[in-house]
Amino acid sequence: MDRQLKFSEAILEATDQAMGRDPSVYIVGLGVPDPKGIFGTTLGLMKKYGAARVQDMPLSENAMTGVALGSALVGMRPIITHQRVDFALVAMEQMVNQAAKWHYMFGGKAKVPMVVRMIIGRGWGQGPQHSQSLQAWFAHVPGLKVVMPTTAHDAKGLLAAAIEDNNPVIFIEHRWLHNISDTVPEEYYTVPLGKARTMCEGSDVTIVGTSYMALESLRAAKLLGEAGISAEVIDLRTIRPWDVETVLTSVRKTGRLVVADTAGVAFGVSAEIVATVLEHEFASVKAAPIRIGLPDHPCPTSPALANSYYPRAGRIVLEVRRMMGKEPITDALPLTSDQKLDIPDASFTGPF
Amino acid sequence: MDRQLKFSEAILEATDQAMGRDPSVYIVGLGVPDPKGIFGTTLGLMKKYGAARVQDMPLSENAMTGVALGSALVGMRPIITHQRVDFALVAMEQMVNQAAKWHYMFGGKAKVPMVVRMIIGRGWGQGPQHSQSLQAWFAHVPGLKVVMPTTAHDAKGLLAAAIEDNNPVIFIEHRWLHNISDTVPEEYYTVPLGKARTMCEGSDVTIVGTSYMALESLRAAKLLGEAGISAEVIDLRTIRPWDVETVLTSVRKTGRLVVADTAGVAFGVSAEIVATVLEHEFASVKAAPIRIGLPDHPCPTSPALANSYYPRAGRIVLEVRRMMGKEPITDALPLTSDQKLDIPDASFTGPF
Amino acid sequence: MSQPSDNRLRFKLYKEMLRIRIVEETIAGYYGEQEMRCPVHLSIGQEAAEAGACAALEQRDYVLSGHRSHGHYLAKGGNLKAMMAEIYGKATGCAGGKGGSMHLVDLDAGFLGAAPIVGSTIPIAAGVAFAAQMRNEDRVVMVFLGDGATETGVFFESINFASLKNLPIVFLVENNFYSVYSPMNVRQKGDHRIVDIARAHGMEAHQADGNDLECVHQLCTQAVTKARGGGGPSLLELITYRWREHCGPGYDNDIGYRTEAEFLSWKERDPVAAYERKLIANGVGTQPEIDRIAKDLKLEVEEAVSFAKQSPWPDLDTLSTQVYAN
Amino acid sequence: MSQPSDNRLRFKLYKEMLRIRIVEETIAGYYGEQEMRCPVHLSIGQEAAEAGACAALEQRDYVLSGHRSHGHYLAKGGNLKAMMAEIYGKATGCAGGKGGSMHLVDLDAGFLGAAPIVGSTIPIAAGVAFAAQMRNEDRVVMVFLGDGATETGVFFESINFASLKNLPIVFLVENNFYSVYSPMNVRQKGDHRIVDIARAHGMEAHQADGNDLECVHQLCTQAVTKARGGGGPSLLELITYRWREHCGPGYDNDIGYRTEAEFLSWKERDPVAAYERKLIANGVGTQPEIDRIAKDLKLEVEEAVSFAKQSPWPDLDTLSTQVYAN
Ligand SMILES: Cc1ncc(C[n+]2csc(CCOP(=O)(O)OP(=O)(O)O)c2C)c(N)n1
Ligand SMILES: Cc1ncc(C[n+]2csc(CCOP(=O)(O)OP(=O)(O)O)c2C)c(N)n1
Ligand SMILES: [Mg+2]
Ligand SMILES: [Mg+2]
Repeated sequence: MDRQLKFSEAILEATDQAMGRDPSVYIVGLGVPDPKGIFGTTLGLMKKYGAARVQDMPLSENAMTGVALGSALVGMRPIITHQRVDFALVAMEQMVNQAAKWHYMFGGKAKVPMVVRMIIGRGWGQGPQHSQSLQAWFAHVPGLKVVMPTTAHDAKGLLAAAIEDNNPVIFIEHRWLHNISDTVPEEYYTVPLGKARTMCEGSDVTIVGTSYMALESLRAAKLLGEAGISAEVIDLRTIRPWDVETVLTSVRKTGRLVVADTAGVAFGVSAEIVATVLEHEFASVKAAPIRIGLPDHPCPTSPALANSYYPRAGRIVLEVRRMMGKEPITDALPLTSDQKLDIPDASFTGPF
Repeated sequence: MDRQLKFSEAILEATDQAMGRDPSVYIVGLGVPDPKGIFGTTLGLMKKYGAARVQDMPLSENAMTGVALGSALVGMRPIITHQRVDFALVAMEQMVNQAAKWHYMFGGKAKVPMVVRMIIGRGWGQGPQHSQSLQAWFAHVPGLKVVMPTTAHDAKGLLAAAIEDNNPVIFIEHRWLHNISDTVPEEYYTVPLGKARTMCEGSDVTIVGTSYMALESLRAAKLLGEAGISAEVIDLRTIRPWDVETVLTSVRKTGRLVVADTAGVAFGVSAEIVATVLEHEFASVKAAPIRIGLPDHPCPTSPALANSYYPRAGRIVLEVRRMMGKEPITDALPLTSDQKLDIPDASFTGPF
Repeated sequence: MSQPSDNRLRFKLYKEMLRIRIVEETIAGYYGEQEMRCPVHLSIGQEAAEAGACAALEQRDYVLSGHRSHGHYLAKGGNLKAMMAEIYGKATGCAGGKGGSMHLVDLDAGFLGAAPIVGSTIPIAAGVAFAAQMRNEDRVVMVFLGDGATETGVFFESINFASLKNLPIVFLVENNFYSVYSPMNVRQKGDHRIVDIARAHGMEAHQADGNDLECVHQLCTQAVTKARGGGGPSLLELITYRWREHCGPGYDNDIGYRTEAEFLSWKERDPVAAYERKLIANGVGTQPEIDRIAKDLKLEVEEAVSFAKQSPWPDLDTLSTQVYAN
Repeated sequence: MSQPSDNRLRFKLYKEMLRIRIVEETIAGYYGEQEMRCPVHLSIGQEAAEAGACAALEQRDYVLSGHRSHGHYLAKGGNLKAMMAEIYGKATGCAGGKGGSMHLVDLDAGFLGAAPIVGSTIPIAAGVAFAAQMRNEDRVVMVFLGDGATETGVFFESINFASLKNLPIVFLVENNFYSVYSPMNVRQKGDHRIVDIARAHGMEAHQADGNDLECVHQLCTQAVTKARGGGGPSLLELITYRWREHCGPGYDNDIGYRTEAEFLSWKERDPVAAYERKLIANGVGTQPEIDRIAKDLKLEVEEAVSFAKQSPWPDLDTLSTQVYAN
């Protein structure tokens, strides 16, 4: 009942079970069968399913996305993985002009069931070209679905659902979630795309978080609770289509909205959520909405700079208190002297 | 004083004058020196400035963007043109990972003065792969500037400013503006990036429009005026950095915000404007904001479908009336029987 | 022709080629009415390459193409009426009006799709071949592309992958010397570059006269047979010429990117007329027989145009459907 | 070596190569302290290619590189202290701490920049050469890339463009048989593919032993001289081997993607030791001389490390500056 699995193991289990159930599922990506196995998420698959269904590939992300698409057209269910979102920028054309549109533009005659797994790098000097978080781009494109799981449980169920889906699904994993464990049932299950999850209930403010920022939001909610502020935290889970109803229902109750996203604030996912809520629930909203995310510049490499680049729970606490008209507390989350902000946990000793 | 020039001629004149003033300016793109000259915007340049500074290129948009970048690093000022935004999707990596970041990631040591001109297709069955409007993507990327001129006057001045700028500037032209004339001074001038322009003043509602939708907004304002509603129309002109202050000042006065963008509403530019205004001017806003743009699916090819895809002035009128609590009028803009919605004007007889 | 005695095949090939010519001429004729409201890229002048290549395939085999795809669609057996209706933007179109001329599809005929972003269907075709190989299916894929497309990075990535995996695919390059109005010399260097790229990857490649119907057919048959037998991919570069403007129905030799003389020299090498002469000279067919074929085809095409014109517009409900598959 | 008598040059080349080795070993030694908090891609084993190639360039010439760029930066004359400080994320780093190991730059030395998206600096380098050509400057560009990078579409597009324009550029491919942990046979086919791609574009190309310092230097000198004289681009494929893990300081022959035996066979072909033996055998240098050089270099590198460690962190104000150039 209380089987603990890491997020990375949950991804592996979902892939394994999907491949076991359906011979048309295959996985391809740079390093998929290598000894590191995409941060552990593909380990052992080659041995179990053979080299035809578990493939490495040339350093040709654009063509290989087209290859995945083509195979999907005739009934395969490819999963293509990229170790950083940044690397997949060379493959935008295939994802956006092609995969997203073949069903619509051929009047429903083509189907493109494929999953594109991409990882958001962070920490240990990933720097400007290994740390981008581009979910807003994909979410802007009709025809794509965009998923960002937060927990290991959801990682497994959402990946299974993404593989079952008959459309191109962009599946974005945050590197800092890979090592976090959660209760994960052993049997195959899916978590439906498009449904958010309320992580904790509250009445004063709604905090919508994506991916790793949902965890920071939850931490913030605990701290806020200690100070008598009741925050409801919603893990968005799917960015496109996103669960408008769950968010609106919550804001109708709380009257206040904070969105915490892993990406840049400007023209990001948080803008869409704020705009949609204000369009629909203008009368319910009691205070100016707040967006929390990355500042409007690239990510620097030096830890001395990068540590200040990423907002954390303390920042959310600060903003919510300001929103509620409470005294600001600046020392919300004091750091221990040996705490490092550029690694997911103390067991990590460099490089990713 | 009242010299009329088409938008396309204004683009040509700005390019011509910039090349005349600065020998480091050059222009490259598929078809730049060909007899059609990028919808007339590059005609005659090859003859005047020679084949070295006015170049055609291989069908290699990604590498050629890198080539432009490389030449900019050592002091050239390239303009690279793409006849559709959609074609430039193969070049996202160079624009976003590279051009946008070289200045920051090398600690200010690199400079990338380059202009990427891209055209938004529309009409005459451009269809799903020739009509996308992706300004929100570029605007999401720190390090890029994003310009969308509406008038011929601004097209000239903004292009000149973009060429003078020491950063990568994404310059997006709407195909339906190319034939529209405006007063354009003959001498060289620049229009500053980052400044919006108030097209008409009003007190009841602020309508922020981008590119072609600024014109539709102006049309709507006229119709609204006839019905006693006073609309202020702001032509945004630059999407990144956008003129927050001008928009906030207007909304402080009107208390109502409508944004009309050429792109998809979902996760688009209009979301950022709405979210920013609500964050800053929550107390001033009297009604739920409204976003007008493309619906959440690709553009179909058949005119019977595409005609309903694009919102026009009538739609803006309708939404503003609804916002003001006025009777909806559905016949806002009756069509004449021979009016065609898929061409910019009657002189156009197909294909682009 | 492997069997020079196979006159039935010769007629079939000729008819296929002539049919493409007549369809394209008919589109050019009607385009001025402004009822086909989408870009069209006609392949008049290139019909031998298209008919000869597709005739080497079985129905179960797959074809993908780019912006200039009418000929490939027809030669692979695509439904003519559905294509005309698609160009007219009608509900009965092969893509329900959503695609237009640049997005033809006919799954029954094995024409999996065409898309006009240059180069983009090349890896997609490789993916189709990859699937056929993974499932051990007896299918060959042929993807059509132009000389311009051989400058895209994705072309090269696809050649590398197809060669690496020994995929059952034929890359069919119609080299018509132009990418829109840009001649070869502003885009690539050398007369054998395209085949040499394939050969650099260990892929068999041949350059040939794309206006010679029998030669095309023979080369393609060899390449398809090889692919079918597990011998892997080939690239064939067929030299040919587009007669009309890049996009649209007219002629544009006057605007200055190429000379009238160049055009006329290629017009003399008209693949349709040349093969017609050959058929008659070799006693395979007579002028009256050929005239009858042409007449029948014209009737068929006019019927398709009428069908398209009379078909209803797509229902407005379909505007926002088919965004996602169930 | 064109002038076998030029012992000064031999020593200079050797010293350059040895210096890279010592810098990289030093980084590997300190990395475990967890004070260099960024990915590092060491080039130990590949130093002959790097030193030999850059020595063919003048200071005014330009170099660009990818993720594995320390050796290229140093060989082109990049400031060692600024590089160490950059890896340590300090204000005194060559990119002010914003770039780290994967984004080295030294404009004075003509090292225009390195970036780790594989393939991406190749067209940028072509653009630099394009500018040099447009302005008729006497500059040659050299861009370093790996075997993996030759699978990217943008590599091919760049080769096509450089050949078309006859650009003054040398594409220097260090083929170390691996892209991360992926061997050649899951990525490309054939032993001459890389040079053949260049040749398909009419570009001169050679494959050579990248561990043979003099051979590398001679080939590169020829290619650079040719480019400088207006003779156009070349591609050189240098066969070599990376000793340590793809990213990070350790050895990883135990994890299973390659054998210890393979590694050892390459270790026997250590370019540094081989050239040292040669220098001594030919009487160009003595063991004590060489030991002194090594000692001096170690001192220099330790000093650079101290400099980096003692340097201040970048000011927090710089976090949000330098986003746009004035
Ligand atoms: C990526 C991309 N860039 C540019 C275009 C515009 N374009 C459409 S067709 C074409 C020419 C293609 O030439 P070629 O491949 O030789 O085919 P042809 O038209 O000669 O049949 C171009 C540049 C496009 N559709 N896609
Ligand atoms: C576009 C892209 N895809 C994937 C990666 C991840 N990656 C970093 S280095 C590398 C291997 C490159 O191999 P090669 O070019 O042979 O250089 P080497 O590491 O052997 O020096 C890969 C795949 C990347 N940085 N960029
Ligand atoms: Mg062509
Ligand atoms: Mg390598």
